[in-house]
Amino acid sequence: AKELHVAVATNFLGTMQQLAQNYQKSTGHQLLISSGSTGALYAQISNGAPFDLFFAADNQRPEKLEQQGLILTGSRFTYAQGVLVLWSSEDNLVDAKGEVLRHGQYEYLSIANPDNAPYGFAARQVLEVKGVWQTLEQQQRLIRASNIGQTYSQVASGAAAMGFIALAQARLEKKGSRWIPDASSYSPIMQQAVVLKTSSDPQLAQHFVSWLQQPSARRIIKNAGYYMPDVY
Amino acid sequence: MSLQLDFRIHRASFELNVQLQLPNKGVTVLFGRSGSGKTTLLRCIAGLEYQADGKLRFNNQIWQKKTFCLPVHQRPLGYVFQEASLFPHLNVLKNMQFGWQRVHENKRSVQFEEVVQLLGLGTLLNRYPSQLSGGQRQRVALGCALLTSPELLLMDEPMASLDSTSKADILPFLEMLKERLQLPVIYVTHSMDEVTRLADHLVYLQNGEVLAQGPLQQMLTDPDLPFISTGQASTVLQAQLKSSAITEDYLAELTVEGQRLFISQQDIPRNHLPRNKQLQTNTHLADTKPSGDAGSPIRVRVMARDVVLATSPPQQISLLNCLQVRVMDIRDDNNPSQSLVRLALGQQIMLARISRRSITRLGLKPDQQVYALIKGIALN
Amino acid sequence: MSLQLDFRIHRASFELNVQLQLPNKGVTVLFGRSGSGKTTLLRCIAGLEYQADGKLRFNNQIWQKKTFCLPVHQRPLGYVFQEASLFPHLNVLKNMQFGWQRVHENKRSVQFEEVVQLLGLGTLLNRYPSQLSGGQRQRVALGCALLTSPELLLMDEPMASLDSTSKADILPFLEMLKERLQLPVIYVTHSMDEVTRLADHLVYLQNGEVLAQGPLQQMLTDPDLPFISTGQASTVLQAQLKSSAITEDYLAELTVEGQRLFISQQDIPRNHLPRNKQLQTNTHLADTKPSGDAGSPIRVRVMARDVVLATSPPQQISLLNCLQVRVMDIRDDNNPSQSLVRLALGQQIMLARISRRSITRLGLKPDQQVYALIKGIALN
Amino acid sequence: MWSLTPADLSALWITVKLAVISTLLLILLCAPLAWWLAHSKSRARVIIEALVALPLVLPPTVMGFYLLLLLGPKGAVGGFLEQLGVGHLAFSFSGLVIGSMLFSLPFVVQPLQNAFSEAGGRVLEVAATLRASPWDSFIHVVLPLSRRGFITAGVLSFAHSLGEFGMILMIGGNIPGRTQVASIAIYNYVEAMDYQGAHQLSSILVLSSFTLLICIFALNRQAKVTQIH
Amino acid sequence: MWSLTPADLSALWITVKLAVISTLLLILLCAPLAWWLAHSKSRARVIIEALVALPLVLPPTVMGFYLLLLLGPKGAVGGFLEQLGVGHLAFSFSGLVIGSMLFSLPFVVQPLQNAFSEAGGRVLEVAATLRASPWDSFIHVVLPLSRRGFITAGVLSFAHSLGEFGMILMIGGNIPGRTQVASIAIYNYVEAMDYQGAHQLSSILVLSSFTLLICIFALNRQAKVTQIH
Ligand SMILES: Nc1ncnc2c1ncn2[C@@H]1O[C@H](COP(=O)(O)OP(=O)(O)OP(=O)(O)O)[C@@H](O)[C@H]1O
Ligand SMILES: Nc1ncnc2c1ncn2[C@@H]1O[C@H](COP(=O)(O)OP(=O)(O)OP(=O)(O)O)[C@@H](O)[C@H]1O
Ligand SMILES: [Mg+2]
Ligand SMILES: [Mg+2]
Repeated sequence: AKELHVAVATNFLGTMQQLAQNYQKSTGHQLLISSGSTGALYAQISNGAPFDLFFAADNQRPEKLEQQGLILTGSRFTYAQGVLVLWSSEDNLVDAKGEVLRHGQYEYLSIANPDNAPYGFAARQVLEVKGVWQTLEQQQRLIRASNIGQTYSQVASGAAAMGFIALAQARLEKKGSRWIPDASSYSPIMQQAVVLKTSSDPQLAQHFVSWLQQPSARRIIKNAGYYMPDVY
Repeated sequence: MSLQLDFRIHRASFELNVQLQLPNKGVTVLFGRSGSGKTTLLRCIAGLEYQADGKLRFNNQIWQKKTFCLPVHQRPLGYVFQEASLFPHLNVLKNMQFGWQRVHENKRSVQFEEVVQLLGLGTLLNRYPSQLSGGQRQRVALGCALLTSPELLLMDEPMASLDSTSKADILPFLEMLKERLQLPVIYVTHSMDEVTRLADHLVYLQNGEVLAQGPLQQMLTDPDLPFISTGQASTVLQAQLKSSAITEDYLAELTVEGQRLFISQQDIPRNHLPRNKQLQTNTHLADTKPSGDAGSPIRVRVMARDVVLATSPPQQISLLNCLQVRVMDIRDDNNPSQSLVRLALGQQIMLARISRRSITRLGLKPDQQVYALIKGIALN
Repeated sequence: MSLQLDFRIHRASFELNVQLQLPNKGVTVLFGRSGSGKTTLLRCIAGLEYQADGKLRFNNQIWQKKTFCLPVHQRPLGYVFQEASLFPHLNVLKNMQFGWQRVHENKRSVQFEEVVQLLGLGTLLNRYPSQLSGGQRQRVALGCALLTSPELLLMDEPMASLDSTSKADILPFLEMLKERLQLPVIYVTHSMDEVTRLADHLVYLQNGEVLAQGPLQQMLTDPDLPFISTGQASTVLQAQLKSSAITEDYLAELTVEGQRLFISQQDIPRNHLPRNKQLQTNTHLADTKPSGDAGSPIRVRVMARDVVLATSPPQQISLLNCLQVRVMDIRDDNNPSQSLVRLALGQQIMLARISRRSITRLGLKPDQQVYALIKGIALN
Repeated sequence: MWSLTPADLSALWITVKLAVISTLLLILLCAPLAWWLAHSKSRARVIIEALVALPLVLPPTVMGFYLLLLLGPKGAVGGFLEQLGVGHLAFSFSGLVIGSMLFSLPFVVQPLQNAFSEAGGRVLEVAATLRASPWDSFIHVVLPLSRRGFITAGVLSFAHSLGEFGMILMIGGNIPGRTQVASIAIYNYVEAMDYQGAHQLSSILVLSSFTLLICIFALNRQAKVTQIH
Repeated sequence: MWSLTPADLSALWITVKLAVISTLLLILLCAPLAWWLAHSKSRARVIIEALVALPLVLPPTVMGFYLLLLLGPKGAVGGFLEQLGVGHLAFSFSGLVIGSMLFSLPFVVQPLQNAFSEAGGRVLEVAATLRASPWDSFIHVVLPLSRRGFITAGVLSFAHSLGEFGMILMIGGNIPGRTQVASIAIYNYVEAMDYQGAHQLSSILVLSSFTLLICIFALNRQAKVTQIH
């Protein structure tokens, strides 16, 4: 059995661990998973990190790597599409239409930083559609976490009344109330992956990529809360 | 008796157990070998030994009892530590001002400039302690303590590392202070010279206990105490100074038990001078003849080794003072070639240390009347 | 002359400028007022003053010159600091072993137990410095320095805070060491007693400069130096000790310039005793009559205040020693009632301090032959 | 040459404000604690000493998370404050200050404790015999003699407050103009691959801290030279 | 009760290894530097003092980023080492140690410097007159007298190495079994919303550190009591 070194954006870590288990069961090969923020992983890869595969939380960083010629040509692909959800740990706070954003009695709303996190950027778009972005921003009620993991923590601790996180996270929570904005109200969150040029075993990496296309793998991803167009 | 104390301290290999009543004026000297507990006792009085168990009363004011202990900084005392201790971050001036500024103006009984001048610190005021010599540090520490205008002065070997000139400058000042401020002083020293010069009361400590204590005269001549067997063995005589007693040749005439005695004018303690002259130390007195009244009491020190005995009054010899005394007893001295003769001079006792050979040659016996010759300069 | 030194230091308000040649055995005492530079000079010799500019040669070995400075730890010296300085993290035993262990066994010239016993430290070995009294700390520091078996000993007021009993125990030990190890010692003290007892050579410092220096005798009687005007003014006489001179009454007979002098046996310096007795201090000599040979030279100290002058030899008086001397000159003393008489005793000079009145009464004049009476016990 | 955005400027300003306030508060509050630790003979001392070092052990983000639980509206402290009408502390500047203080606690307590241990003993006894009350001695003797410890405490706490961001991000919420500090801004630049912006802001932070530190150490040295310690 | 995954265990082990190694190395290397800072009269001293505190000023991730630039295969140091055949230092345990040391530098240098300043002067002169060479004095006099400083330095550096993760994540690459330390594992748990796992690992880290610290402080205290400092 061989070993594959995979760098994963933190929000996909849990799912990747599940995939890794299955992959090992079916092929015997092992995945060595390093997680981090997409930005940090990108910086590490540009500086020679010994990864075979990179699963980013966006499409921007993989594209950048492609431009820099750091990936195997044609290896960039979308492995999952993120679904944004407004979530609160309080049971009746969020209504089915998300009107709470406009009229609700809440103090803080947490989102991932729109400048560097795709979910944050999407959240901003939703807020703009709802027409509350400006107000929240002016009233300094908008919390910008470094990523949706942090947003989740802030909401879960009750410090922020609600926040925009990934459906993949909200799924794990039984409690609370949620609203899933219409996918058309924000540009799709394409989580892309690439095989790195410096990979020590490109063939195995390719093998894993094609294994991911199998329905069983895709189902795992979908069940985790990602939008997988082909499966629907 | 207004300093009443009773202290006990248990340490691994040392135990202090002291009950004392000390007079509320004059100098009490604590005497004893290294490690006998002198410093520890001073620290107890100052309130610095927290483990000390005991009572302390000063002038009807209770400083310590079972359940109560007056904090150190509220006790109106001055403490000169054995190892001169100054604030390293302050220069000499600020060190001296430290205590001075913390005493209310109305309560100040010494003058800043006076102390600075007397201790010869004028040129050092801007220095930091690390830039001072050992003796200079000691003088500054002395100044700091004096400048708090204390009502009780505790001094732990304050002159141990001073040269004799500095000592000669400072001793009269201390004598003056003690008289002028009616300030009780507790003084630790190993120097018999300082003892005989300053002490009124002597406490002899041994292994943390008071072996003996009492007025200076009595202690010095007590045959059971070690004072009489040191090379410095001395007696202190009570004399009267005549006001008209100043002679042409700078001698002063005293009376001791009805007999005449001459001492050098310079040795007359300052407090027998008019008040405004008290600060002039080291100036010859010739110009300012002392105005002590006929019977003003004065004490003179006679070292045992300075006394010469004769069976008939000698002639043609440079010994000014010749007293008629009676031999009380003759004892062996530590030094086997010497004997210690106790002499009765009226009510007072005087010691003479002379060689055994002289005892034999002169055939000295108890109760014999002899002449005690003392060199004029031996008195002070 | 084997310690040659030449140092200059500039400080804000003090300048040291000293050139000296010191003998390579015996004790050189540095004397001078507080702040005169004694400690600074010792530190220069030890190599501790980095700003010092100068030269230093010890026994043909160059310790310092323009471009070179032997590091302190390579200089075979022992230094007793003015403020007893011990390692706070080591107990007394380990403090004393510190230097001892760093000296090669073959180079050790003192015994550990000997030093411990002599300094009375036996019961203190397990204590930490913070648990010691001032005098105890000083004794430990002395022990630490001695235990390095130094070839040059620098001592800065090593006995300033010791009681007289401790001093009396330690002084003979130092005298013995100095003789036995032929060890040159540079010693700072303010005590005239220690000077006359220990010094062979005297250096008088004033404001960082050598005002005068020379053999003890010469320095003590030099009319231009302040020694003669202190209360402790003394002379040291060279005498010979007769081997057969031990009398029944514990006196020893000496010869000074052909005349007889008696001193107490106990005062005979230890080095005149058989070697195996040298460590027994404070024991009476009665049982161990000294075996000094007929002409063995010995020095005796005579304090000016202990000398009595007479124009005819007095009778019936307890003064053992009577020397025929010639009046050299008569000078005023600091004390206006006193005069200082310099007396010629053969080739040697002796001082006597007597009252002006006695001078007049006896009609003393230069060149007059008189009798100098000295109390036997005044010699040591 | 440098082009700082208004957000950068405001972040720098908040950073300085946070570092100064939390350092000052910390020194004020820790001095008594350090004094007690230096002089107490109580057995509890060892436990307190160990507790003081603990904030360092956990990763800042995690510490921040726990703090958020505590200070947020549902937390014990935050809830209590809320009831008092003060408002909870999460995502506020005050919360930031508290977090920052907690995180720099060991850097302040330990040097002060060491300094106070050295500055005790004999000089305090002398001060007492010169009529200085304990408080008076503390101000006029202990403080000046502990200068070095205070400088170390101040420098470490100040520098650490500048650089800390994990906890601050969590508890402060990165609200521009209120709780967005320079370290978060730099972090964001790095994440957003705007290395130019990151370099620029980093340089400003580093250079100005460097200048400040040099001034502090130079002054300290001067004070030492005149005293010839 | 506790169920640690093998990954947790390996992370804990790497954490301890990292903290111990970097603390020991740091103390060894910083002692001479601190000594020089405490005793030098050179003007450069002030600059070095300020430089030492700088690693604190930048956010750890950013520091990690710059270190990555330096130590990575394209960086000045990493490239040079690569050429030597040693291999660059990024994403290796050695790189982690270097990063961790750099980051704890001020916590070690400052307390040591303070301790050395106090332990100089007269005792060193005494030691020299008792034939101790400077090195001998340093070992037998300065070190024991600076015990407190060493403990502070060790404790701060150790605790800080435990909790640091921003820089370590960046430069170490979070490789399980090699550079994944406990703080990153906890961070991952929090990010992955496995609060149970986070609490558990946090508790282990906090409790064992607490025990260790108590032992250290208690020993230190005992040493002090026997010496009656
Ligand atoms: N902190 C302490 N812990 C234990 N023992 C101590 C402590 N301080 C002093 N001692 C011991 O107590 C005894 C008395 O000490 P103290 O300092 O009072 O002596 P002293 O009479 O002042 O001596 P010296 O003349 O040498 O200064 C000594 O045996 C000393 O060793
Ligand atoms: N570090 C220093 N910086 C500046 N001046 C100093 C320093 N150390 C000593 N001095 C000054 O140098 C002079 C000589 O000092 P030193 O210590 O040698 O005197 P000393 O003869 O030993 O006096 P003492 O008998 O009081 O110990 C003094 O005036 C002192 O104030
Ligand atoms: Mg004492
Ligand atoms: Mg000196």
